[in-house]
Amino acid sequence: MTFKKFQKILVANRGEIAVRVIRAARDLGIRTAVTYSDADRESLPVLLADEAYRVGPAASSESYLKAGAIVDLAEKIGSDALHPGYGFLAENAEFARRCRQRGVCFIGPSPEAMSLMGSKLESRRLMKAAGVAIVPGGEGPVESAAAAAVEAQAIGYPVMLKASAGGGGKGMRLVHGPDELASAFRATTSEAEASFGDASVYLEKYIERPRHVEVQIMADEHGKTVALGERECSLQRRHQKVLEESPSPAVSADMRSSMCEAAVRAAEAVGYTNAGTVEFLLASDGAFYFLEMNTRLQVEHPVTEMVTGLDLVVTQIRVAEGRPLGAEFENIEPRGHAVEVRLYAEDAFHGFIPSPGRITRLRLPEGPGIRNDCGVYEGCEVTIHYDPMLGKLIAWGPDRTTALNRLGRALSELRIEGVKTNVPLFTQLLVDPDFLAGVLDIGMLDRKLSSGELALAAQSGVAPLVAIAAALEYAERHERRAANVVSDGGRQQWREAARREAIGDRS
Amino acid sequence: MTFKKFQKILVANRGEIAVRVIRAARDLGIRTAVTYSDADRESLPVLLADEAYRVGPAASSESYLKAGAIVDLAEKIGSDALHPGYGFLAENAEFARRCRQRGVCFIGPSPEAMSLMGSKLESRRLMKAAGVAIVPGGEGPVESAAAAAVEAQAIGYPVMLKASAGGGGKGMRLVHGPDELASAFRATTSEAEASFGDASVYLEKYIERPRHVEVQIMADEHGKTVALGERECSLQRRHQKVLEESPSPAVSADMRSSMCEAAVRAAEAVGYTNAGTVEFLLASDGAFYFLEMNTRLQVEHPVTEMVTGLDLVVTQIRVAEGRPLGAEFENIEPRGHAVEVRLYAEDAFHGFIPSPGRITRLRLPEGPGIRNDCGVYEGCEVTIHYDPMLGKLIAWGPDRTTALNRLGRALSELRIEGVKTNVPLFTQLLVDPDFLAGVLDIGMLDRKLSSGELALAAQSGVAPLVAIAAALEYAERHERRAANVVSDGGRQQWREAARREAIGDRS
Amino acid sequence: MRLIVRQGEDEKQVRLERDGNTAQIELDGESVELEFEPLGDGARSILWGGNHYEVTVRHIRADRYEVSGSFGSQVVEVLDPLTHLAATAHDAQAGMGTEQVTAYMPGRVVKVLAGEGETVEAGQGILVLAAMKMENEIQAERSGVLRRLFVTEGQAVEGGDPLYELG
Amino acid sequence: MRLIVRQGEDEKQVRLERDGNTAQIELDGESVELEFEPLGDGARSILWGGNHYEVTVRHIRADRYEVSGSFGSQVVEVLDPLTHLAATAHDAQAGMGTEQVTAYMPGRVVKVLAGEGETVEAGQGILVLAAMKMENEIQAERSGVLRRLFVTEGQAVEGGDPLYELG
Repeated sequence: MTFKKFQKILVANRGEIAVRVIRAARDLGIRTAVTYSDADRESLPVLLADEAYRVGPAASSESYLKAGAIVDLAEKIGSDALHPGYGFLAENAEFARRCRQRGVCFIGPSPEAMSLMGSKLESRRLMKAAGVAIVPGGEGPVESAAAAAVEAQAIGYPVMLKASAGGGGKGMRLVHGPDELASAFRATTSEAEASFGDASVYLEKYIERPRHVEVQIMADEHGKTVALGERECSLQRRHQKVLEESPSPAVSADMRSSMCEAAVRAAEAVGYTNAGTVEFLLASDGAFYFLEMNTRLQVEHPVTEMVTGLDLVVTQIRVAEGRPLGAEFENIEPRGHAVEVRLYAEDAFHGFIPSPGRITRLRLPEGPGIRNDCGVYEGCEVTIHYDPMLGKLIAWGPDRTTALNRLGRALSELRIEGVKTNVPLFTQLLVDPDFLAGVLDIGMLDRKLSSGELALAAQSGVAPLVAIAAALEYAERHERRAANVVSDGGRQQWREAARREAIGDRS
Repeated sequence: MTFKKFQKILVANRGEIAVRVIRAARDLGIRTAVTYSDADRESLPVLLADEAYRVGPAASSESYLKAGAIVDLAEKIGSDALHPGYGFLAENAEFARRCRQRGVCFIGPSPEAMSLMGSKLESRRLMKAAGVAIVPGGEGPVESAAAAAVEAQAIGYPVMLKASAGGGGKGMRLVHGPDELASAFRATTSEAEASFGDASVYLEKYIERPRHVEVQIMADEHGKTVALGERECSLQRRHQKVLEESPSPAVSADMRSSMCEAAVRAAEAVGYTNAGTVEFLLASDGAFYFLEMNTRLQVEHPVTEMVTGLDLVVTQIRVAEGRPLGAEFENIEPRGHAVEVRLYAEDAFHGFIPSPGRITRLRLPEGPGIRNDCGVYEGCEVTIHYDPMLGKLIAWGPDRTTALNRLGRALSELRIEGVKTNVPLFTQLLVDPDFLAGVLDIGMLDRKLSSGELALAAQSGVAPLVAIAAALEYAERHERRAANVVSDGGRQQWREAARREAIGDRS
Repeated sequence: MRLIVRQGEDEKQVRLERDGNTAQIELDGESVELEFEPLGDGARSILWGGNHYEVTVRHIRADRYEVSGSFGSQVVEVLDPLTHLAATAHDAQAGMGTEQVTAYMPGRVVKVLAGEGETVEAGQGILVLAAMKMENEIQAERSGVLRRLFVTEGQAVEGGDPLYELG
Repeated sequence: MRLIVRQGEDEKQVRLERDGNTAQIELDGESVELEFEPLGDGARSILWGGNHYEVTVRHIRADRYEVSGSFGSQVVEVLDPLTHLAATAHDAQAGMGTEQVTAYMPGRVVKVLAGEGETVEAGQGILVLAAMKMENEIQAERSGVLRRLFVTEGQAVEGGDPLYELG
């Protein structure tokens, strides 16, 4: 067989994922071009790429989401392939279709598979047909308390009664047993009528404190689909993952093989190709239910790479070139344990308020078992225009304890100044007994944050150091000022201006 | 069994190896203290350690080699163990003995094993007795051409005639066969007499273009010794390793198991404990000969860590605490391939002249398969007082080609400014066909450098860019100057002074 | 040099005598000697009885300094005793110190959670600002009285615009 | 602005018109347009026909600039045509340009390999300096005549001390 060999890949993204794709392409000797908005002219992907092209002003709707302009660019600069990263246009089937029409290979699944998996209803139907378990219930509205009782008996208590027009946690009621059902039905329907002007409700099995566990799959264009093990992503804040690990502390070898098998079946059901992720809700009794399939590279893909030794982005490119998955994709056994934290410019203990600004100091942790997938550099600006993720820090160890120890050590080495970060949150997590024991569920982080169980450590120990350091700076500052006043009048301003310029503050 | 649990380790070293030990100790939750000389007050190990203590002025003889003062310090600050790193006091048996006497655990082998392996003659004798092959010959002076002929016949041609008092490549002569022997004997003895005032010569088997391959061993204090595979260290400049990899491209599985077996026998012959390295010369016919044993951690230990998943420094500490080697030390199979380059502040293509100075910019490469064991940070000074090694860059891949591709990519990402480095040498090596084919020997690098086969790439391609960049800086500089002259007279000097200060130039 | 360092509710008396890179410090009556080395851009390597700390101090404005290290970052006030006396007198006069809080970044006020004159606790939400594609609750840094609200629901703000004044 | 850039033996004519962060450049007659962005400390991100280059330029002394990037680093001279004319005239007078080479670092001269007046090739060893625990051969950067030797064998030198003059 002969295959395509890409000459140039357009990376239609920004931040750490653009950097990640550039690295993979360069490892393969493929030239890279990257898109940038006005806000990203000085960003790390631009510095690392071979070529860089402006696609518009800061607003993503005017730049990174400009599907037409981006396809035009890809064609104009002669790139034979395009990598969408994640977010932006990555799950836009229409965009993938336009790439294909213009002869630019979209590195990802076919637009057809993306569309099928993009529809929540359609994918549930397909999964059911393929024999992949979905959360029981939700077939349609229940007309009466009596009908509800029959259906609830079928799916088994506890169940949730949900307003059809509801969402975001509103208009739902937990029912523990048959005796609660009638009154709950009345309350939910009247509430639904009052809140949404639509009294219809449906039933779904209630899964208590579930985990979010997902399986990475990879499929070539020759009919081979493999599962690369699972990732535990239960640590979420407002439904956003903040820490991921592989393998999951809750998944046994048996459970892994049945989850992986289900994930492969899910992918095969839509003729899926390239990298994808099948997300499951894992109940405490070991049952797992299909949630959705993400038809793209996942933020947390590095933890899978660390335990399998594979390069998923390189594989995405190879598969898009038409190559079959090789022998290294047979009998994959995870080796050791990997954990990733997402580093955000935000004040984690003050409502996660974003903290834009210039990074005045950046010293990444290094050494054995540490990987940095970072999208920023010292001196660059974290702007207000995009998600404030700075990058990801990944730690590997032969076992979970070693991986977590290394993560803790790495966080203590990491220096980021100029913006606040969520590092203090991870530092606290690393001493949380539930987290250390691997007892997680998707509501745990929000619960612990609102109960104050996870809170900024009292730092009375460092108070004297902080006071002394501030006093030292004050003293030096006043001495410098005095010296300047004596020797040269107002030149201190020049010093300050030049200093700001030298550290790259061009605001 | 209960074991010691170290509370505080004194790291009696500097640079990247001190950083490496600090990281391992912190991964284990052990407090670290580090020694520093006046020249290293601002060094990375001081910044990363929990405690730091001055041991003297810049000269190592007055600081890092002050065995007495260092043992006193260890005792005074209550550190129950000391890690010597490599170099300085690491192979000083007397120092290890003093540590033991003072109740400070020396993390390394016993002083007795160090002494035995420290003597070239004694270790050769012991290895011979233990059945480990040594380079044949060298038993003692040969008295006449006739006696030489008998011995040469016994060890097999080609042989080297060497002046007993010679060294460093002087006073030796290669003899291909019996017909050359008599005249070579006359020439070497008279040359030896003339050069060294000592006519005595001895015979040794000549090994043509040998490789330097070494085996990492680890031995606990309960009688278990294991070999952790080999490292290929043939790329040397003036007998100093510059690039190492594991596994060796020349070592088959069979050869590996016999080399590992010989290394274990060597270690057991001296009752060795803790980490050690048995160095072999590997002939092109697959025969290998014991060279020497290094009774300490080796600079290039990370390549072994990358392919075994073990942490050798953590293991050193665990073994020193008296713990037995666990199950993870059974049946070790290398996974993938790792390569390390030693980054030096030197001008590799101008006689390897050291390049001290302040590091004005440092951006380390990151991403999948990359590990940095770096001893410097942006803003710190590379002084003239010590070996100009900045750190090590290690790349791992599932196979040698991937590891080398990643290394090349990483080198292209790496930014070190303010000092010259040997990066351009590695960039050239990565396109050398012999290196890429894994055809190496210990003389190869010096040969290719002196023949010009490895030389700074002609950079005519970048000439226009360089010219334009310089012109841009010139133009901006002159505009700035003009603006300042107009607005405020001589204040430009202030700007310059403040800029220098802001970038940390306090010279 | 005598100084007063305020850390939240806490106030420390610091006496400082520098000699090159060493300093004799009296902190609330306790004597301390330390050695420090500037690392550029406000960073310092501090050795204090063998223990090492790397700390960066940045002057923010007026008496305020931000101190960051492996523990995160804290904002403190450094005052000379004279200024401090004046400030205390002023505070006494005004009832207590007031502080104006400004917007971190441009955004839109989607909700106001507290009213003028209301007594608020540290950590209590004052308003919700939508910025960087997220809704962010702006919380009171300390307890006090919400003296003024400069914004109303729906209002767009620029970074640096005053939001409220806490007394 | 018209400039002359010397890179070793090569000499380029550069004409430069800047407008904000873009520049129109004529290089030896060829026209080029590029866009650049300062990154602080002499570093620039340069976009030239889509291709991206990150280049740092530092002024060393007088007309000399060190340009570094992923290709390593090079030292070039930037002259305005007037200075250049004067320099050429001076060179013509002196026979050719001379250059004084100084010690990179403190050390001891352990061997002198070439004599005054000797014609040397680029890369030829001039002397051996022991420093940083190694013997370093100091080689001629270009071919020329060794006009003066300022040191003798065994002499200790400080960083910056003149070693020899190449004409």
